[in-house]
Amino acid sequence: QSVGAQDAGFTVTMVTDTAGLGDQNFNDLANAGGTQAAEDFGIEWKVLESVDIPAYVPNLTAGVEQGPLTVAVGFLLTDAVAQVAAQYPDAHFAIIDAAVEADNVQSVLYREQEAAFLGGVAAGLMTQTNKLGIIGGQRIPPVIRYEVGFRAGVEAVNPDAEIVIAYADDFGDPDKGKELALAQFADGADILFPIAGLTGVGAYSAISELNNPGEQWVIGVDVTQEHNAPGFEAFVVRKGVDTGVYQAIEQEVNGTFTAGVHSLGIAEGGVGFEDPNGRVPAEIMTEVETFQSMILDGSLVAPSTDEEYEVFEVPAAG
Amino acid sequence: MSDSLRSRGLTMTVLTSVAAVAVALLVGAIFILLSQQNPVTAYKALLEGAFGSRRAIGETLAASTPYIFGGLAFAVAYRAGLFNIGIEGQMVMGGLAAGVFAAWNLDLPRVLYIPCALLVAAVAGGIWGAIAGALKAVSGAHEVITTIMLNYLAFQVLSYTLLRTEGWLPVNPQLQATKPSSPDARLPNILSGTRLHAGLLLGLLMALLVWYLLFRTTFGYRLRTVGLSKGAAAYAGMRWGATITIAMFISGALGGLGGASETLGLLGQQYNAPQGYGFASIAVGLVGRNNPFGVVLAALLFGTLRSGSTAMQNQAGTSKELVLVLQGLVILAFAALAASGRVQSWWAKRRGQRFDEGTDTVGVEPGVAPEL
Amino acid sequence: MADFFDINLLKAILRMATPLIFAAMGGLICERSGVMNIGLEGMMLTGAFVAVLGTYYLHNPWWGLLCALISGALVGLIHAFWSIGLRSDQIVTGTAINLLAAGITIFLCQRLWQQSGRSPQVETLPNVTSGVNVLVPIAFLLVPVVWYFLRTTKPGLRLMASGESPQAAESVGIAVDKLRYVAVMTSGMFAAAGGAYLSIGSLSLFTRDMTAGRGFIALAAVIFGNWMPIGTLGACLLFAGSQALQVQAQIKGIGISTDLLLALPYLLTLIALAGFVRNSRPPAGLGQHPTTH
Amino acid sequence: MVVQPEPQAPLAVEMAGIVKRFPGVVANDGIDLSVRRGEIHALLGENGAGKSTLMNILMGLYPPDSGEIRIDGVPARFHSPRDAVNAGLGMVHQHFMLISRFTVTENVILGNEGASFTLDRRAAERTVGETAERYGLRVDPKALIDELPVGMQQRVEILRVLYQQSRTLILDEPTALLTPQEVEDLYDILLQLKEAGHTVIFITHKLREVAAISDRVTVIRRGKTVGTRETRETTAEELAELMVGRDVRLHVDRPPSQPGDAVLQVFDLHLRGKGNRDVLDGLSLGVRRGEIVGVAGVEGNGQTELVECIAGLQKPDSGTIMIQGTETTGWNPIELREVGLSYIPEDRHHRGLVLPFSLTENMLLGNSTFAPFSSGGRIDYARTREIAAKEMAEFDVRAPGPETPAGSLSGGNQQKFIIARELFREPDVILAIQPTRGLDVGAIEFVHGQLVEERDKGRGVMLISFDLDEIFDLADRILIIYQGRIVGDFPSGKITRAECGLLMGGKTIEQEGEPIRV
Ligand SMILES: Nc1ncnc2c1ncn2[C@@H]1O[C@H](COP(=O)(O)OP(=O)(O)OP(=O)(O)O)[C@@H](O)[C@H]1O
Ligand SMILES: Nc1ncnc2c1ncn2[C@@H]1O[C@H](COP(=O)(O)OP(=O)(O)OP(=O)(O)O)[C@@H](O)[C@H]1O
Ligand SMILES: [Mg+2]
Ligand SMILES: [Mg+2]
Repeated sequence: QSVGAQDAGFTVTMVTDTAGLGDQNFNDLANAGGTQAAEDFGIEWKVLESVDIPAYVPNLTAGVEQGPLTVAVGFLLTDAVAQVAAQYPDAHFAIIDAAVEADNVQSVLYREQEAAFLGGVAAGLMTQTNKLGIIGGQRIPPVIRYEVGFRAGVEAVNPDAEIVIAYADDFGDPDKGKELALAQFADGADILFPIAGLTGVGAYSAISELNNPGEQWVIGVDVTQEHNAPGFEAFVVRKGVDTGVYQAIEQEVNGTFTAGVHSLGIAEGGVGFEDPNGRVPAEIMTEVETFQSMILDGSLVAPSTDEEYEVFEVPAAG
Repeated sequence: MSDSLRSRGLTMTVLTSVAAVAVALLVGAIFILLSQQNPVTAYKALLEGAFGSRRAIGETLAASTPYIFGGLAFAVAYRAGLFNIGIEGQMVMGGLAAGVFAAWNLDLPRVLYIPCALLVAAVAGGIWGAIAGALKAVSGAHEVITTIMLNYLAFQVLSYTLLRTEGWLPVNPQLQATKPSSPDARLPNILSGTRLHAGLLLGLLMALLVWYLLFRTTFGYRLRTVGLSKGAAAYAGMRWGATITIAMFISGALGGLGGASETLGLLGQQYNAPQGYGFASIAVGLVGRNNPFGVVLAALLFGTLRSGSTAMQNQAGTSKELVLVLQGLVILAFAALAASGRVQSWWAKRRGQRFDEGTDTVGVEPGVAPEL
Repeated sequence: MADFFDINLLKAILRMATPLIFAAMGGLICERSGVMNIGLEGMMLTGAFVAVLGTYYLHNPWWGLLCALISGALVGLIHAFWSIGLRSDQIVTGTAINLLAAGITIFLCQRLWQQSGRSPQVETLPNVTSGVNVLVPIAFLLVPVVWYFLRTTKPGLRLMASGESPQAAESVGIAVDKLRYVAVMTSGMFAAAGGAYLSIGSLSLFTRDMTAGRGFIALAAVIFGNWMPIGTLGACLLFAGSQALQVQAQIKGIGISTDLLLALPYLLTLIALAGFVRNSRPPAGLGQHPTTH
Repeated sequence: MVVQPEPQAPLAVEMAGIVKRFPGVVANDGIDLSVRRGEIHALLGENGAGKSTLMNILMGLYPPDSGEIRIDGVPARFHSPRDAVNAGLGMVHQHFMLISRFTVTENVILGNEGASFTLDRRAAERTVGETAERYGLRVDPKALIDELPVGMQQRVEILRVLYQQSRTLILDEPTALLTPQEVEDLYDILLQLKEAGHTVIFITHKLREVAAISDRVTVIRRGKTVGTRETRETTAEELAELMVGRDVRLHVDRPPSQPGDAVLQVFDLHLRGKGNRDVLDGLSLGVRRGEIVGVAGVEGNGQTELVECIAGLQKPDSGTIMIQGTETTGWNPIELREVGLSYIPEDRHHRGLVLPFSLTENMLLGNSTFAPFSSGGRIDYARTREIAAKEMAEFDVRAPGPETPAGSLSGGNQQKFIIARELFREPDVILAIQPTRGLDVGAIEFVHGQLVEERDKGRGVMLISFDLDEIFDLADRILIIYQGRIVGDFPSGKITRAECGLLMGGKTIEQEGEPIRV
């Protein structure tokens, strides 16, 4: 679908991976950013969903042919972007969540681990049962960054809290997500961190079904999904996919498009810890803020891979 | 006179086929209208996107390639009297095997590496098919069910291999794919500026081979006899079990090659996603009346739908799932028209008459060995 | 390990078995009448979607369920018309139904709610106890009902006769084709109920391809259960068990290979079909038409 | 000709000018039939004459293309068997219409379960049992059809008809599968039914049965009624002539045989069938060059198994088979063809031909791996087509051309084609089982002529037939098969039809046949 003033300057095309729109999360967020930009800059914004993997390249190519900038949303498009970018050196590309070495590709990477770390801190302090649950979609890098960041955060404030990790091997099976969530709650976890796209929606069904307000929480990932289970979202670990897309378009409009890796963390406002409904107790919030300042002044570097996680140690709080 | 018979059959086939596609597109138009888009622009976009440019044509041919393999795979099994629903899984196994083999970067010369990779794929797919054949031969297990089960098993094997075997196999769990194939194992591009690769030629070659096998060799005769009359086959001393097992191996091998042609040709590596041609392949076989050359044409039709759908989505804003809808409609339309003989009998029934229909199935004109 | 097999695991198994049972009972009725149905998956998916559709516009999940049942019957009608009326290949028709359902549902999602991947949230059917939706007991009740129907009723006997030998059935004046139309449409309704359980029973929305192959597993269950209601129920529980175990094993950190558990239903079915389960015997007239001679 | 219904007895069934066409045949071509209430009326006609079709029409399974039906004088138009049953008709089909996985009771009540939605099995079993009692049909209502012998299964069919309260019973070739003893029992049952006031239509093409059981007989030939007679006022000869349209006793005049050395020998063959009863029980026989050995017997006494063992379609449990001195036990059909065996099968639609295949392709059946049809795994279709065309001309196979699908040929022509193919490779041993089933006289004569010709070329022919006439017409030596073994071996002329019948029925005859020569 396409929005924006038709007469306006040029077209920007977003290409999704096979998951496609509707996750009310990653892809929808990117779409939101583009739609916003379309209104602000009067460009035309188009989304091409990929019916399968072979469709990545033709979709990207279609994007190239109808506009100067093509936004590839998702780690899985890495190779396709590299391929098409090489084929069209003077076209501009932005890829979210992946790094592509090419001087016409802007790789927008997020330091999810920073926000996830703060989320871990908050969760580690909020848990009553001293048990936390992670539900992953598939263990791809962005998910890993979330996971290890969160675990590091928890350990930083509550070393003896237990973290139960379960993967659905699927970003699109909410019923399975729900079963995982129910099992986690039944197992005693009281705060869930679903990093699983549509599968994560199942966690919200689970918690609203159990309906123990104030005792069990789910953490919003990327963006709030409070509407899926009103009153049960403890806080949000935000990932500004929308801003990433928006900024890329903005640069294109102002002719300031720069290739290379754009790493967006808390400092750049790319990710962040948010408590839209004021459910995080004040003292815990202050804890979170101290760690946030440590991340900002570089005295704390949240781990982003299993290796970094192994060697990670919390610096003595200054 | 037999020739006139045949040519009449042929024109009949062509007519019904065209009619079926037309019907399918018409009903499809209703859906496009439903989604408040203009069918005319949509279908124009489809043609544009499929044939509008050199690259479009390349894309269409590239998109048709896997259907050629799939359709052939289905046809071979069908001629032997088996319904191979498992082409999806056989493609996965073939693609995975080829992907891993090609990613090993063995220092083989191109002329060796590619054939070896293809062979590996054919064997992998073939075995996956032969399992279903053997099960039917041994315990009469219905191949439709076994192949469906084998599909899901194949998907499990795929994701297991890609996610859990990093240590000892050339896979990249993060990307959920095999490592990129060695350039020496890649099928060469055959139309510069497009993604069209030698897989197409391989497919056409296979069509030729399958035709020769089915209609010119003693084994082909045996296969077709077994497929049409178990009793007559036994009478002529043809071993049913062995024949269907081999037939399923060939069918699976063709599927495996299809997977390999995607992995080594189009994508360069095997991802953790079924290629998704398996079920459409049934339609390709059906639409192609399980005749190798018919299959090639049907594959072009389906390839066109697929490659055109990108343009449709882009220019007419139709949903990407429209391809599936159109494919489904094409199948139903063909099934109905293939049954048109039976349609009459059905009307006749309504009028209170009765015909003696065999339990024959759609999609084959048995007996007639098409001339080259 | 002590708390491994707890009430929650049991509930999980019941929940995961529910959609399978609905679809499997549908498949059983259909195949017992002599019509193959690999379109179960598509029928489930349709049901899942229409259940949400109905609930969304009629603001009541029960109406949603009703819509789902009707839609299932209609898809069944398509399958029946093609494979009985037109005598075209039942497997081809089933395949077409699966493709169409996958396409059309997303298609309408986009058309109606401008989101291609999923529907908005809707109200769900009530739970009877915590974690057990009202459809769960209904599914389990369906099994004895089907059993009773086949075993002790007149139409049941005639249905099985049509499945065993359409010729014989017709020769005693049973309207085989009519009977099969009804059977196929019924199987569509059951399958749709299974889909509805997923979308408005367990969850509260429709998502792309949310049946995720459960229709095929249900079909496998019918075969694994040797076309008998009770056996089929057993198969459903077995398959659901292996899924639930696969979830539980992760949470409880038990050293069972989750990959193996994921593959279990398919492996078991293959083994069963390989003849290790004795006298696996499909209806003799499966896929045949009444031909009077 | 239209039959004038006798005034005194009311007519139970009247069929007038019935026409029914099938693709390729006119099965019924203006048939008239009138059956009196309370009589046993035989419907006589060769295979393929149109008897079953006529009765299927009467039962509402096919609608007639034209013609009218009256039941008890009331015009009737049946759209389904239900209607016919409601009109008091019931049929025991030539091919049994039983569901093998159901019990006797379930089969009997099927379609006639009564008003209530649920079934009361107990009650049903009781009534079925009682009905069985009343007519002396001894069957266990709880037994599974699977486990019943053919004779019993037929009783179940009859039982069903009676259970439906039918006043008119139609039996389509009820004796085809029965042993003489079972036939006798059946006669008793039918007479009982007649006593009880039922009307019986009895389809057969065996003159003896007409005489034995019927009051009147209507003869059908190639879809037309050729006459109706009072049984006691007619003769077998007259009926035979009506049936085949000319003097039958056509003894294929042929010179006496000059038997040579043995080409086919079978020693002590054993084969266990299902329900492990011995289908073949120590069977031995021999066939010599230049003779036709006729194996007489009631269907189901091991003939099919015997042939299939010799032809390599089944493996005997023990015993030896030798062709021209080489042991061939357990060889597969191809190998057997290599040593000169050829086989004209019983069932041309499911064994002898691949109906959808063209005649050219059917020419390859069993020959595909031999020269000149193929070489090095490659089939020479052009050559095959030539051969097919040539053979078709030679054997007078009437078909548009070698590309015609075999299924569109009439049975006779199908059969001629099979024989052409089977003789093409000049075999030494010819197995022929029921080679003229379902053929018209012309075709039969042709086939018989061919077999004699082959004999005179010095080939060994083994002819198996359930039709004594055929055996007595052709065989130089007559073997009688009973329950899986040869119970008699006579030069033709050394045994009478009657004696033969006794042996076929498991009786013995005082005069000893010569010992079995092998
Ligand atoms: N359903 C059918 N479709 C086409 N032809 C048929 C059909 N049924 C019978 N015929 C043909 O019609 C003719 C009459 O068949 P029918 O079975 O009535 O003969 P019949 O007298 O019963 O022979 P038999 O003694 O072998 O039973 C035969 O040529 C038969 O092949
Ligand atoms: N069950 C059936 N279904 C369809 N067609 C049939 C069937 N039985 C027979 N036919 C067709 O009816 C025609 C006559 O078949 P049949 O075997 O009775 O030959 P026939 O009547 O004996 O002819 P002929 O005089 O040559 O012996 C053939 O075209 C045959 O294909
Ligand atoms: Mg005949
Ligand atoms: Mg008959």
